[in-house]
Amino acid sequence: MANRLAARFKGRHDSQQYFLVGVAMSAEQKSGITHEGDFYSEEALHEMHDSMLFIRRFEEKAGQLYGLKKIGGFCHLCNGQEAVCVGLNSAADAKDYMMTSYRDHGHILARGTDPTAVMAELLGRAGGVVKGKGGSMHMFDIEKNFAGGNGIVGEQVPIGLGFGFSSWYKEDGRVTICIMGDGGINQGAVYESFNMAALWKLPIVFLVENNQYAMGTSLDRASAETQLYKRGISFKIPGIKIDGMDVLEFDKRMREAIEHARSGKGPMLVEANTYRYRGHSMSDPATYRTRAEVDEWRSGRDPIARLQNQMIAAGLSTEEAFKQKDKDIKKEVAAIAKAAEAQPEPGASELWTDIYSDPIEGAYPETGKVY
Amino acid sequence: MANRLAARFKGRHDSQQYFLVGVAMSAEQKSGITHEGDFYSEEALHEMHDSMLFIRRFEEKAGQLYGLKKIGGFCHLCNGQEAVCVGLNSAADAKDYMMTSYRDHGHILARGTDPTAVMAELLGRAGGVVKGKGGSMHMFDIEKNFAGGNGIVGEQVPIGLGFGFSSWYKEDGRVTICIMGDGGINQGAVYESFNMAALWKLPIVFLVENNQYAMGTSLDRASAETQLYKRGISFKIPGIKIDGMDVLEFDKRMREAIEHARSGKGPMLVEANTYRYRGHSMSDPATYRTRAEVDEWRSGRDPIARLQNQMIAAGLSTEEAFKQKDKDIKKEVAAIAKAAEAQPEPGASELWTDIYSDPIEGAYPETGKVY
Amino acid sequence: MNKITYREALNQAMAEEMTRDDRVFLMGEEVAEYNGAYKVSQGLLDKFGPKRVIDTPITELGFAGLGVGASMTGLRPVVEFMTWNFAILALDQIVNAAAKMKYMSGGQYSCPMVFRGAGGSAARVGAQHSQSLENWIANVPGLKVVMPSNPADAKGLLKASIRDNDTVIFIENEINYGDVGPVPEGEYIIPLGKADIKRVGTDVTIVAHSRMTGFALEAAKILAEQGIEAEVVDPRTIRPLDEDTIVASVVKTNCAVVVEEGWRFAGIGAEISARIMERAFDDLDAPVIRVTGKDVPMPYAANLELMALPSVADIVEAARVACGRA
Amino acid sequence: MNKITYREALNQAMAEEMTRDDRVFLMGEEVAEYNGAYKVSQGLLDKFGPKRVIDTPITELGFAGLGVGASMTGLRPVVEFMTWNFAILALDQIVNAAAKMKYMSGGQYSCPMVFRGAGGSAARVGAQHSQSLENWIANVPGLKVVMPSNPADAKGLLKASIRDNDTVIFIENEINYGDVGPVPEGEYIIPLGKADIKRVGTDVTIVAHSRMTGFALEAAKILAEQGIEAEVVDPRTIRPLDEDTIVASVVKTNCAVVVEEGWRFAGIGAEISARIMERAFDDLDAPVIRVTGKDVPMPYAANLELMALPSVADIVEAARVACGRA
Ligand SMILES: Cc1ncc(C[n+]2csc(CCOP(=O)(O)OP(=O)(O)O)c2C)c(N)n1
Ligand SMILES: Cc1ncc(C[n+]2csc(CCOP(=O)(O)OP(=O)(O)O)c2C)c(N)n1
Ligand SMILES: [Mg+2]
Ligand SMILES: [Mg+2]
Repeated sequence: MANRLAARFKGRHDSQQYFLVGVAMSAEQKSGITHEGDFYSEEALHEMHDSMLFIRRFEEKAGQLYGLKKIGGFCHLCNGQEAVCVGLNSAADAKDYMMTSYRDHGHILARGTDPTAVMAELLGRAGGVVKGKGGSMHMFDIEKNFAGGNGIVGEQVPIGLGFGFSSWYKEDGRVTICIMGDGGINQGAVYESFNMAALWKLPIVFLVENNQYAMGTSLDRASAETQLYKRGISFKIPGIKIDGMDVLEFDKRMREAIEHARSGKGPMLVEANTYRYRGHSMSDPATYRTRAEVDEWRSGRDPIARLQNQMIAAGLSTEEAFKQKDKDIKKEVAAIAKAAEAQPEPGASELWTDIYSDPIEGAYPETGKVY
Repeated sequence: MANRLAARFKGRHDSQQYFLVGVAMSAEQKSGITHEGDFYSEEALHEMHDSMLFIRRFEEKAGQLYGLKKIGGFCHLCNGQEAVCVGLNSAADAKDYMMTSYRDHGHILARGTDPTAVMAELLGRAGGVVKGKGGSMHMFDIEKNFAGGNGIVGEQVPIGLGFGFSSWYKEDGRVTICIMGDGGINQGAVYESFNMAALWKLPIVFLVENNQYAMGTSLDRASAETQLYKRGISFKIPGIKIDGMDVLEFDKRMREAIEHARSGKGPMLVEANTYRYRGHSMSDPATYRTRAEVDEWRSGRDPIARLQNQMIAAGLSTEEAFKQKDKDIKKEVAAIAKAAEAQPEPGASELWTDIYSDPIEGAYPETGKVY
Repeated sequence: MNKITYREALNQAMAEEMTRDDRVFLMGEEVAEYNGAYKVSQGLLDKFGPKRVIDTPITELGFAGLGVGASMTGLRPVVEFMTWNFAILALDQIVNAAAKMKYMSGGQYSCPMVFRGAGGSAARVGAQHSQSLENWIANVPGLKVVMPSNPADAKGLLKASIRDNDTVIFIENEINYGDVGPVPEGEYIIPLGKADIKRVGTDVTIVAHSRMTGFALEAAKILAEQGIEAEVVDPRTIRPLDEDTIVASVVKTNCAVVVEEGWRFAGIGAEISARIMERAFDDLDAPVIRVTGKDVPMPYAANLELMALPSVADIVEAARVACGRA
Repeated sequence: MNKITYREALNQAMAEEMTRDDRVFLMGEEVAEYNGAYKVSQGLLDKFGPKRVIDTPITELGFAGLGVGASMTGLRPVVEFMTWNFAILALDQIVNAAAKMKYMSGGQYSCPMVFRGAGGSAARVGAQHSQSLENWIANVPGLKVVMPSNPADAKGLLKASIRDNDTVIFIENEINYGDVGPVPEGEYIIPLGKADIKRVGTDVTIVAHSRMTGFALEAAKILAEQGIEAEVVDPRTIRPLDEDTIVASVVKTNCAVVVEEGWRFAGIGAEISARIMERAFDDLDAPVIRVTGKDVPMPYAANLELMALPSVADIVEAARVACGRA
């Protein structure tokens, strides 16, 4: 699975065969299609599907391991939001920067980071993506240009501004995708960042994952303007709203936003409407939502089921094949968890490393032992 | 002068005679007017004029005393912005709350605070409005509902939110007028406050004194959206822009904004276009502005000259009378400065008072003497 | 006496004070409909309604300032930070507004309010959620800082804090929320500024606050088995610090250990250590020893986290060294 | 050696480092077109252009975070706070992001950058503009804290700070900006973490940083006239603290005074005092004395302000007491 995620839909660009999803096409039609746009290669569609499903099963496994107290602290799952993670990474380039909040498993997996390292991190193991030092909330992968995993709500937004600034400074053609929640968007630092990004026309896409709740607080109880894509208007940042439960739609429109930023037109604000199926974190029973509401999203708008239906309708797969795929992925995730669990905890000396790049002789680390 | 400012245009409401400013009227016309609206009593117009002129001469005196090193630290004058201070206090009720930044002399004077106490504060004297402890940037008058005088840019905005919240909580019918600068409006705390004020429909008028510069930074170099009254749109706060160089226009439109807030419709954002004639603070030569620009505002749009011309045109006064008035006010200000200077410095024990309301025996104040 | 949890004790304190004084209101993230992220405000929305128990957006600086402003009009806000880690965003309002308002306004305005919430580190929550701020805040004149270590103190001190006419920083401990202990019934108030001797002893003084008080008491038990009688002093109020009680204990034991969960550099331990030297130099047989959190960001891995925090064993060892029985 | 001002020394350090390394840029309020609120960045815009010398809106938290992010991509931001008082708004980015980033990311990302600006109190600027934050910031592992007391140190330490691969908190002193002193010509770097003995003496150790170093040197002159030879130690780098140099001095003099402009509670003085006790207990003839800013918000009135700040006379008196000649 590591490889599959790492490939990040490259099939899309390599394959010569494209399929219009949601419309069953004849073989003739299929072979006549050679351009991209609304069209996806069969391979790319499978990639997207499998990635979403993998993230879902990965999160479920994390939930189980949390229940078994093998994962500790705060653990925020993204079940239901997979289309955002995957669509986003289909739309973005590998060189683009990305950072998000503590709800980061899906994003780092979609970015292509080795899932075993992510699982090992959750378990606090030496082979964790940040050596077991960060845990669920602090996933980083510098090779994949994934800059966290940030635990203070809103904190990643000024940081993302800095990544965008860097691309402006270096003229490196990268776009920064800076992700926040519907609760996080109320933080003042967000507007300081909006203003600077717009003033200097930095290549940034601000992406709000509007999953309708910030912990137990529904959108309308925290925001005077609930159309979150309008939150940039006061700073002249154009905004669009995308269905975050439709991976293809999300991919397509996100591409436009990224293109806007990359072309030098300045930042863009994207609101992705989505939903988290689970509670805020593992300790949250989520009693603030009605069963009916949850069902409406889960059964009516599930991004994985939607893509499956589209692919079946397009003759690209069958229900049986998807069932088999699911079994395979579950097995794969189980194996990953097992491999991660088998890893040792970090060595004791790790307590004192990674604090300074240039430690000063005799001064760092302080051992804390003075008697 | 203390009394005059303290009276705060009560003439306006008491008098039976009103005059339409800017239009010379016959005695018949005058006597026919008995309603308010666009009409002001003669007394009220004189009050407004005299108050603006008094503030200007007061600030000039403060500038002089600063030059003589009798006033220290940071000292921010409001010459040019008098119409905002005075129009605002004509529009607001005495019971309404008000707070602003460090550029606070004009506002506290217009609020009706004893000018000798304000001058004594600048001089660091015992009779200062805050006992000499605050200085230029920290003027407070609880009896006049004037809550500072705040030195951290933007800090007064969440505080104003709290005053507005209090009125909502107590249902006391007050409106809070929370003043910030065109630089201050970029602070994140402002948007946190906008959101809460709008969400809970608090009775607050946010007033931006747009004097075109934040220190040496012109509006367009700091703000992506330079139409500052639009800065609340993303939070569903309606905004209006008023000419802050026209005291009558400002008064009138500010009344509408205050009425909006008082009637329970929630906050409003007012942008007052104005200009500071002097540098940012006493140490700023303001070389970042062209002579022509300054002249355009000073000669073309000066709020005092404008009102004088209107009143002369309406037959309410003459150039000679205004000259005499100016002489009187200058004398008055000189006497105030003299009286303030004659005051002693605060007593040494004041160092240790006003830190706690409930000091704890043996613990406060720490004398700082341990040997 | 009723045995209740630390969490319930805090809840009772707020409920009683809100009943007594309708100027008191509670505001913060998830305090109302969710009944508190840590359930400290359980039931308060039902009891007092949505005007007095208010959920805020996630805007710490904004709602801290709201509290400051409201307190200046005579209301009595209790502002909850979900944890004190997030209050770093709000420090300007706490330190530059609340703490200085009375002084700057020449005594005209004061800010009678409580900022409260969980401080220190919880379990396995990593670097950004495990910071102790009491030393920063206690540095500032104009503030009072209270940190209860058990349910009775939690209740009595929170009631006193809400009644206090100054700004009180009330730092709870997440791991203590479930602790059970006896709490006197009826009106029960503990004055601010008084330390409490949680265990009497003659051989070594251990000063420890918040969660570390419990660690110190456990260490004292172990030390007693080894024939060392430790006196455990819980300052309870960090600012003002009840220096007299601490010094009196050291004068008796002639040696001291100061324990804190936070980092060592310019921590509470540094302050107490310096004061003990200043006031009891001639009574000291050995240098005061500081047992503190290690000088590292908090790691997530279970083994590393354990190493980063002060342990009971650390305190035992330090106490033995301090009194010359290592 | 050239004699230049503290301000010019800082300016040279930045200009030289920006010339050497085009990853270095300067950002902050009024740093570009206005040439700096205190003219520290005079001429840099002209020299390096608007891409490398950037005026920001008044949004401390935002542009501090911008610096953090930019540093994570390999740039070398120098972020100026007009004064450190305003940096309280930005502390979350400094303390929760910059300081912890390397640890949280398992060593992948680091934040090689400098946050700099004027700290402490200037003259008559009142409570909100007169706060010393070095004790808060030095509390935090992951940060380095540098505070130069003269032009030569200012230049050599700022160059070292810009080259350092960690986040350096560089706190200048507004009142020192105009001080003139000799600064070596050419490439001149002072390694971080090394204290400097600014005056050799045998009778009493005075530890003082930033503006207080000058006060201590003046006090030493007066003490010398009274037959007391004070050794003045300037830590220069507050974190890491060059404990060895301080302790060695105390071992020689057997007594010490620690001076700081900031408040006493859990200040730098507390830390140094505690460390001296820990490492030189048996060498101490008397308790370490702390001379600090008074425990009050800074008042505006000239007479009160003077009383609130440590004075040369305070230091002289404390030194006499410390060495038993009061
Ligand atoms: C500054 C800050 N305040 C509060 C918290 C506690 N907290 C963690 S997540 C969260 C809700 C965030 O909601 P949202 O931004 O919608 O993101 P979601 O969890 O829905 O992905 C809160 C209040 C925090 N981590 N940081
Ligand atoms: C948080 C903060 N940052 C910086 C400063 C320094 N400073 C004081 S006034 C000022 C400019 C403010 O401009 P504006 O808001 O337009 O108000 P004006 O001075 O024009 O009235 C700055 C940057 C400060 N006092 N507080
Ligand atoms: Mg959400
Ligand atoms: Mg301005």
